[in-house]
Amino acid sequence: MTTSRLDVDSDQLGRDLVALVLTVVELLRQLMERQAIRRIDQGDLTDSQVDEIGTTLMLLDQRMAELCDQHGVRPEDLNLDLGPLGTLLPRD
Amino acid sequence: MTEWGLEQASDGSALYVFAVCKDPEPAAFAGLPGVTTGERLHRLRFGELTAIVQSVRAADFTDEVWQVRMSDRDELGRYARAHHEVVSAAAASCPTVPLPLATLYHGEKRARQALLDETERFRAALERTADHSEWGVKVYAAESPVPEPGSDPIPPPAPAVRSRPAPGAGLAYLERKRGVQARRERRHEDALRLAETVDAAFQDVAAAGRRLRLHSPELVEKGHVQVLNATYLVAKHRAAELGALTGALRATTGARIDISGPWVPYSFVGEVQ
Amino acid sequence: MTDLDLGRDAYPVPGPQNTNLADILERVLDKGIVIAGDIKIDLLDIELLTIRLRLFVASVDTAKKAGIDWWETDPALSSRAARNSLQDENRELRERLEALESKTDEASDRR
Amino acid sequence: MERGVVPWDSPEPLSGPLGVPLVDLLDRVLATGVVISGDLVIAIADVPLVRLSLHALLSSVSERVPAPWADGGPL
Repeated sequence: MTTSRLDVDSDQLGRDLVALVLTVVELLRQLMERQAIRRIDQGDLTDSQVDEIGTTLMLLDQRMAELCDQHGVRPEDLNLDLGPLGTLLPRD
Repeated sequence: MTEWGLEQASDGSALYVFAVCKDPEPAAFAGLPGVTTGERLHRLRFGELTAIVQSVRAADFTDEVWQVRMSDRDELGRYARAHHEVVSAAAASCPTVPLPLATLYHGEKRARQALLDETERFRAALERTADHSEWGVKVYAAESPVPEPGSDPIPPPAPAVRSRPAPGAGLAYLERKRGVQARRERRHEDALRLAETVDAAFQDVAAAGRRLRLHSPELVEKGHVQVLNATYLVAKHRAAELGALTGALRATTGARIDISGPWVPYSFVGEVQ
Repeated sequence: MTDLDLGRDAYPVPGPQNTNLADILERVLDKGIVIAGDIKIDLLDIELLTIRLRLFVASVDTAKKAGIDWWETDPALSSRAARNSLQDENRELRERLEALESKTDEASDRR
Repeated sequence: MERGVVPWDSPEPLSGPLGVPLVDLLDRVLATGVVISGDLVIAIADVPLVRLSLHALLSSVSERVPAPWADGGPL
């Protein structure tokens, strides 16, 4: 195996770490959003519950956008390319 | 680490094998450079078949060297084209079974023995691909970004002014997200259906068909997504139908369909499951 | 990409130069006829960390068919199981209560 | 060292769903509900160091797989 030296420059590492954390958060956020939509489709929730869920998800979405802005992370940076498996998040 | 078995050629040479044919015309490939310099391509008879081979410096074709070569796009391209050039020349002169890139043996004796063991499978492959050629078909769908109707992506409000959102805002948000998801899924189903349609049409004309791994998005032109990457074994006398078939499919599906060929039947010489 | 033009005779083979590399690589790197070359190209050989994994993953329905439903029968995990075990406890309590009451009746008759 | 002779072959192309992002796959897995039970042994140089034995039910909440306590209960 050819071994190559991994040279790390710290602020890039910091940004990558933030991006990784945000990626995990974004994955969970999108997963919960899809699960919420499925649950609402079952129709056993009251309108106010649905609205409450929607509002929470919307605020989370906004908060996520703010966090990305603050750390100079573009949304597509959060999307990981998993090679033959495709991507982690939708591309659009 | 190359295993230096007993039968390793004393002069540090190894034998690169390009293809196996019935009785190739030496003139067809003799002048080609092959994968190294200063060594002529020549024939190696084994039983009733003949391999097209080239003697190479073993040190240039070890495991490590190949790994480095594989990671350098230009080097990989150079060796792939050299290999393909020899295989294509042989195929132009007689039915040919191409071997995968980097098939190497320690020497002629070892090669002959290994190839002899496979004679049965070479004969079967030659029979199956005789009078056929391979055609590659790639289908692309336009990747229209899923537009967010109405408001553009929600501008993040300034943290200080964020108050409780109006009631019903949550409902609207969810409806919009549901719409985005539904459109994405529909686009995905359309792509699958398009791939099935084109594949079925070519399977009708072809003797066999195989689906190759889809190209990753970077390789594909901006704004397009590859939905089908397939290759088909088509009898020569039916090759003429492919032009009209491709034209008709382009018209009915509106998708971009690239067809390449005729190829040496690389993808149809393996085991027949 | 040379577009398909069928003017040429049916068995020309496209020169390797004008064919795009991806098409060539997909073919020359393909399994093709599997014969063992003497040199093994080995891209990944990580011996250090071995993860031995024996996992049974099945959808809920298949699991139930296979008789695996611990999440339904485990009171801590499932509300239905919890209710059932509650009902069992109640029944037991009632039975014990009745037994006690009948004993006290006997005692009072004998006095 | 006798090196096993392995034919040169490329892995069969993954015929995974065309371009479906992993998050959608996870969403569908949860919707179907999946049961995972098994053992995981992490060893370094053949010395088993960590053992994880798990029984997990991963599923969306639905009438088929209800939440173990009333909605709004503790997480």
